[in-house]
Amino acid sequence: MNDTPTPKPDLREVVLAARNVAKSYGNIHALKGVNFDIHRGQVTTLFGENGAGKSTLMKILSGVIQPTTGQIILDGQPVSFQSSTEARDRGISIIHQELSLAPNLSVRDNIFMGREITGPTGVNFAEEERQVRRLMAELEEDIDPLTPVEELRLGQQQIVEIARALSVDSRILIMDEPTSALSATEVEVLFKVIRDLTSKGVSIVYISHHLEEALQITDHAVVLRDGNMTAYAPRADIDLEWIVRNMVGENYDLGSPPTGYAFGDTALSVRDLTVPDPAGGAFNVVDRLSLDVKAGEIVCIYGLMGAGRTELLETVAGRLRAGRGQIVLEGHEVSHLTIAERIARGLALVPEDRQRDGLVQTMSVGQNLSLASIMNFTKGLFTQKRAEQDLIDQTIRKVTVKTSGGAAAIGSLSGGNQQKVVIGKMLATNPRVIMLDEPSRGIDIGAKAEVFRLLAERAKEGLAVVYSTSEVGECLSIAHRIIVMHKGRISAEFDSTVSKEKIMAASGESVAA
Amino acid sequence: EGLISIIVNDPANPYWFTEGEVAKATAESMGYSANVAAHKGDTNAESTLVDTAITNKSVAIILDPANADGSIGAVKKAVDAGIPVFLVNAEINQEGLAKAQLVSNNAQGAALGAETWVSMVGESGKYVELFGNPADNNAATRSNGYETVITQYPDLEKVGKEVANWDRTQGYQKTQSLLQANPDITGLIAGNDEMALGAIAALKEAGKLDAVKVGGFDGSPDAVEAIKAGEMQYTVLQPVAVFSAEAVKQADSFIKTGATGAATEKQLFDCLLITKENVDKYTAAFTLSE
Amino acid sequence: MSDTTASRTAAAKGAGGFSIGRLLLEGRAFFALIVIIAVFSFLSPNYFTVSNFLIMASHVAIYGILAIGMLLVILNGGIDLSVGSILALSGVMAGAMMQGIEIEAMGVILYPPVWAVVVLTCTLGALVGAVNGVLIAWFKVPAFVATLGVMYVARGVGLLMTNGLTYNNLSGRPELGNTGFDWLGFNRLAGVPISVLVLATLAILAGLMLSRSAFGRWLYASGGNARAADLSGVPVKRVQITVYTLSGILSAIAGLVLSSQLTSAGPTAGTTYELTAIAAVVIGGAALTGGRGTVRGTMLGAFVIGFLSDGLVIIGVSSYWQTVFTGAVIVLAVLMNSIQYGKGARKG
Amino acid sequence: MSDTTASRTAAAKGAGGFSIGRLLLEGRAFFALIVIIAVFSFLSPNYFTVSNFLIMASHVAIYGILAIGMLLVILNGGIDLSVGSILALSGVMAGAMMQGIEIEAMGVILYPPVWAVVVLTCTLGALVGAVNGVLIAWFKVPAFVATLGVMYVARGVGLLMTNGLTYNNLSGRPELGNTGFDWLGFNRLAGVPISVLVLATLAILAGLMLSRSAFGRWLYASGGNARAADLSGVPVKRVQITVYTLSGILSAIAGLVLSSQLTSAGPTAGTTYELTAIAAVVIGGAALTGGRGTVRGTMLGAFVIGFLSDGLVIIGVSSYWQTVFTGAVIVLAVLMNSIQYGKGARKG
Ligand SMILES: Nc1ncnc2c1ncn2[C@@H]1O[C@H](COP(=O)(O)OP(=O)(O)OP(=O)(O)O)[C@@H](O)[C@H]1O
Ligand SMILES: Nc1ncnc2c1ncn2[C@@H]1O[C@H](COP(=O)(O)OP(=O)(O)OP(=O)(O)O)[C@@H](O)[C@H]1O
Ligand SMILES: O[C@@H]1[C@H](O)[C@H](O)CO[C@H]1O
Ligand SMILES: [Mg+2]
Ligand SMILES: [Mg+2]
Repeated sequence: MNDTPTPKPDLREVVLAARNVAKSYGNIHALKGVNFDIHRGQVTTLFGENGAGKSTLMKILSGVIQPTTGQIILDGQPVSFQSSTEARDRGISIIHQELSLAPNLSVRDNIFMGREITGPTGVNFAEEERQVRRLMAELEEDIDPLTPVEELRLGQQQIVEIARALSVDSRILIMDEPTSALSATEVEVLFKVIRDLTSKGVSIVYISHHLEEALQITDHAVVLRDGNMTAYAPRADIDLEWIVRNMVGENYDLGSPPTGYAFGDTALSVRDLTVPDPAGGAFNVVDRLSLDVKAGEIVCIYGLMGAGRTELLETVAGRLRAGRGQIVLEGHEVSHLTIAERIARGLALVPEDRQRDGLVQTMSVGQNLSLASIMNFTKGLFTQKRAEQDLIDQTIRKVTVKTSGGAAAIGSLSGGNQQKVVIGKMLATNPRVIMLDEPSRGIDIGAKAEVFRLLAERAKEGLAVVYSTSEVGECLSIAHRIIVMHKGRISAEFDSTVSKEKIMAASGESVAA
Repeated sequence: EGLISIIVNDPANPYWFTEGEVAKATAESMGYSANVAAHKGDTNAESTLVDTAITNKSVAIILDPANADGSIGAVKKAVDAGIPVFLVNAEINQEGLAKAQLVSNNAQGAALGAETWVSMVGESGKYVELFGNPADNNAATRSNGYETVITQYPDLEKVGKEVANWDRTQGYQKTQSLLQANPDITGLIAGNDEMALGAIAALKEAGKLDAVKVGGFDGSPDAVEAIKAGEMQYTVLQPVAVFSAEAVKQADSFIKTGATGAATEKQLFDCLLITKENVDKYTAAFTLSE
Repeated sequence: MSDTTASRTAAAKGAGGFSIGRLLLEGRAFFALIVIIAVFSFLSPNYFTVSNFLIMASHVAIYGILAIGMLLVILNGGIDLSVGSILALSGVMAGAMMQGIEIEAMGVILYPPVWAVVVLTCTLGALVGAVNGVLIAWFKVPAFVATLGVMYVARGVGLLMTNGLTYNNLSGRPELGNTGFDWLGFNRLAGVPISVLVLATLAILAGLMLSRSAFGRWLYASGGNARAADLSGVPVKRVQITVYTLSGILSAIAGLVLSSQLTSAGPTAGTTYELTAIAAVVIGGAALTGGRGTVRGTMLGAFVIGFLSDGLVIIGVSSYWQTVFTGAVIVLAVLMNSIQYGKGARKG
Repeated sequence: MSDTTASRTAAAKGAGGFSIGRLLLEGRAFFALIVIIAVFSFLSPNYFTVSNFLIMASHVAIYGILAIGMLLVILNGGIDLSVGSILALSGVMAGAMMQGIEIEAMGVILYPPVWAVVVLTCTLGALVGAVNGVLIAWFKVPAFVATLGVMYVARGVGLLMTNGLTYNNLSGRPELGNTGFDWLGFNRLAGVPISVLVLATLAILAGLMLSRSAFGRWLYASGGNARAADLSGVPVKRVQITVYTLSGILSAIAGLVLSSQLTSAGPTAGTTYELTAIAAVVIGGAALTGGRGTVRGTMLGAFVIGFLSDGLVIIGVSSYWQTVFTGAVIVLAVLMNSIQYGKGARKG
């Protein structure tokens, strides 16, 4: 395939470019000869499906990995970075898609990791702390520099990653899905920072699966597909339709609430659920919350970060212990049951953090997919290989995981495909109620549509679906009912005809965008 | 002439090192080839080494048994395979298996040592004892021997007894702690030289070496040095060089004539006393020339 | 971190079947074993004989049985330092029962039959192992510390029970109906020592459990990512406790086999065997971080260590040099892997 | 996994200063130490005396010095089983130099002065440690295996060098200008044994390094998440090699102190000390998964172990019971922590 379009000449100076860059892992060709330009003081957005090769290209440009063939040109000179440090020294820094923080260290130490400010008596902690406070102020975040990173929420950890990249003062800043765990307000702040940086001549590469969001700051858009560059255009020439067409080749639709059937009985009923702060705070992260979901019904939970959605879902699933209240599944109280027993009764959770809670990195794709339902194909002492293989193949097809097969290592999948594996794993348990905590995090628009379509289909068959999201648009897709959470309580409840603005207002969010 | 397999405890201890080397040298001087292996006190390792000796078609095994009870099976295995076994240094609690058991007379040596010790410490005062590895019969034999002699002097009071596993570092640290609990002791008697040497280091550090008399057991070169330096009062020499060589000679005789030439299976070799007086007769490791 | 990539290939086939091609690819332990056999066969005419291989295999049996239990524990992301002590305690316990259990109140001495001795001893091993498991799973004591503590306690209890002495007469007496204990250690079936058959049986069972049963999958999963396993409905704590219990039982079996081989049981047996067992597991390609490793690899690792140390004795290398060689081979066997997969490993 | 939350508090203050409040909160090791001192002081009038504390501290010194090196390695996510062997090899090396180095070609015997002996011995320790580091960082050999191998090799080399014998006369002779070796083990400054001062100095240096230097940050970072550290430009491999080298140097220093105390150096010294050192580090709150732990905790851990075992000797408990108690206290000291932080730990 060599139908790479020739970039239109751009008046702005190209600071960093990839020329015919290819990267192979064994017989997987992640990149097949890509040209890519980064212009001074502009935001170049990179779009593409999961597994298209976006992260791979960015890792090459930032020195994390080396291309199999092809050239990197910095300021007109060919360069070859042996490490990310080398690239950083030349002014290129990157925010990785997967968090790369040391959980045991404080925010301050993570931000200055590997570039400590030292003085005659060792590290100048005071100066580092001052700079961190300044960065946090700039990002409008209230994160104490001395908090250990492991005590931060995922979104806050992402902020730390961003702060770290900002602290370097680089000329070229690559952001690989920096906002997947951020709230709309936080995204706004980030965009402000980005505009500020570009006006100072910093070049930005921005990757996101939130297409509309990304369009707000794009100066140029580049689309990758299957390791090839398939399209390139300046902001003036592109719109959502253009991106989607070039990305997946067809139109997409997140769907609408499935109709034409009656809801069944109440499948899940949560009564007066109260969950004390697991970190030991004096407040309740979930506060006397009640919620009923009927069989066949799809409920979306919207909320800002820290609203307590994750705690709610994890408590219902059995990971966290409730302080008070009942959880009733199809008429049976399940609060005293273990996670395994709840899964066996049909209550499944797709967790928020796929790396930490979703995947077993040492196991293959197939073994991950079958993990939660293994008892379904265990007869007597042994598992039935054939039955397992069938289930794996089916699930791979149903949730459209892009992989060479069940035997592939889970680490070889792109982020979005890993997410699909986690969803597929829980769907394979044949649940009566499925809860998905931010299921669309990091998955591409096509996959997102597929996941939603799948959920809608299963709902028609009587599955009760609860999912949380931080993107209003996702609430207004397949959900029959939208619940807004604020500080551990339900602050509003809407049907599917509600407007974006109303939802956001109920969450306590400023309706800026 | 064939291979003689020599299995000793742990050649990291000079005593066993000498045991193995003397046996090896004797065997080679008689035209045999010889291997020295070490079981380090582990009966399983010992059993493995006996298997290996069988595999290697040894004509005889010279063995320092790891455990008086635990080594019986290993000896039986060799005997069943038709290989004569000659035990040195320690006994097993069964007769009729090994062709010979050559050990130093630990009871006699302990009595000899204890008497000397009393004569140097005096007939009254407090003392402590360092005990060897409890899995080794010799530890108890020597301790009992000391006990029998010293209890005849009612004014000698034993205020502490610690296991130091034949080891110098443990002897050092245990002695330091014993000194804390009993600062006024005037004597220390040890089950072997290594522990005694550790105790001497501790006493030196505490500045009490002049006040406390130390006795050892084995006759190791380091102990002899300490006696020369006036730090140790005496040691009881185990004639390990003698009985190791003798074991090989009896093995040779048995191979060639079918009899060891000794009257009994158990043969005790009397221990000798080394003090400042005769220390210059110590001519080689574990050898006192008369 | 470092061995992630290196052992990926091995792990990917954890569930897969047996194949010569794979075995050769898996490389290191297998290759090391071949080299060891070749070198010693060249150096001594007594090495490459059926009888010697059988004897060496019976020596490997003890470490091999311990190593199977250790593998389970390591797959789970833990470690078990107490195996040597449990081995000794079990042996001593079996010894005590063979001598007869005196029930003071009734003035009788009970002589349990051998099968009862075996069952009770395994139960003891299971109990001690379960103590490890409970400390680790419920009380959150790090495995290294919990099993280190139990290692000392079990050793001390063994010493206290026997006062440091060794039980000698384990053959039982026909008139007491408790003969047969030495069967394990002395008998042969079709020329193969029973201990080797015991090892083979246990290895096959463990292999099947790991590759074919749900429990095996749970074990790999909870070793790979305990949080994810937990959320997938894996009874993570139960798996953990089971794994240490199994390791305890296997240690007890090793203790029975050993005391049967030696026809004696002492409280100091098995000292430092935990290191040998761990070495076998790691040489066999398992990752100490959990989630990766196979029974086949572990068995190869155990044979590498056993065949090496017996070989060194057979050719008459001095015990000092044996120590040096053992260390060098352990490192080399594992090193080969990193060279072989060198390119891939660089990234890890 | 399990101890993540438990040691969170400890780790968070890695960089922080010293405070009594924190110490009390940190709990376990400190509390265990207090209990031990209280119990033994009650049981024996000789325990709670300045002279006994100093002697006990001088015993702790050996383990404590090893434990500092072990802490560095464990913080880095590794383990060092070779410390006991390096201790022995270093002692033997120092012993050999004190006896004079014969240079055959020139027919002279060199008697290096004590400072040179100390420097050369530490260099040796550094070299052996660097071998560990290189095997682990460059050749991707898992730390457990690499240091296990080096443990055997170093022990074997020590035995070969001395032929199993012990170097005895380490005091040197005035006419050779090499006196002073026993200073480390015998002298006191203001009544405090030099070995204790050496320990204190090393602990303070290590503490400063960990809490104040960039290297300390790198160490915690690469132990916490090696990949992230690498991506951030932390020279992960260099840190790893340095850490093992430092552990080697500290083992050599422990070897010097020990042989100075004993005025003799033998190749079997330090056997199983690695376990004691690891136990001290873990009792002191460090996580074996890396990234969490402090020098202060480790020192407390070392004192817990040392004060316990000396206490048992002073009150005259039998050696078998000593074994049992040691195991029990190791577990209990760590257990207390999990009970104390029980609520928080559940989530981990
Ligand atoms: N280390 C690796 N080994 C094998 N294959 C890999 C590896 N890293 C990436 N790949 C493959 O390369 C392709 C591109 O992956 P990449 O992570 O660049 O996708 P992406 O565009 O960033 O996707 P996403 O939107 O899901 O993050 C995928 O097919 C992926 O499976
Ligand atoms: N009333 C409160 N006061 C202070 N902090 C609170 C309060 N309620 C919640 N928090 C903080 O917010 C956290 C809840 O975050 P959680 O991740 O559950 O929210 P979420 O809605 O799932 O957000 P996310 O988008 O990150 O998934 C708590 O752990 C706590 O730190
Ligand atoms: O008789 C020997 C020596 O005393 C040695 O020092 C230790 O072991 C004993 O068996
Ligand atoms: Mg990506
Ligand atoms: Mg959440």
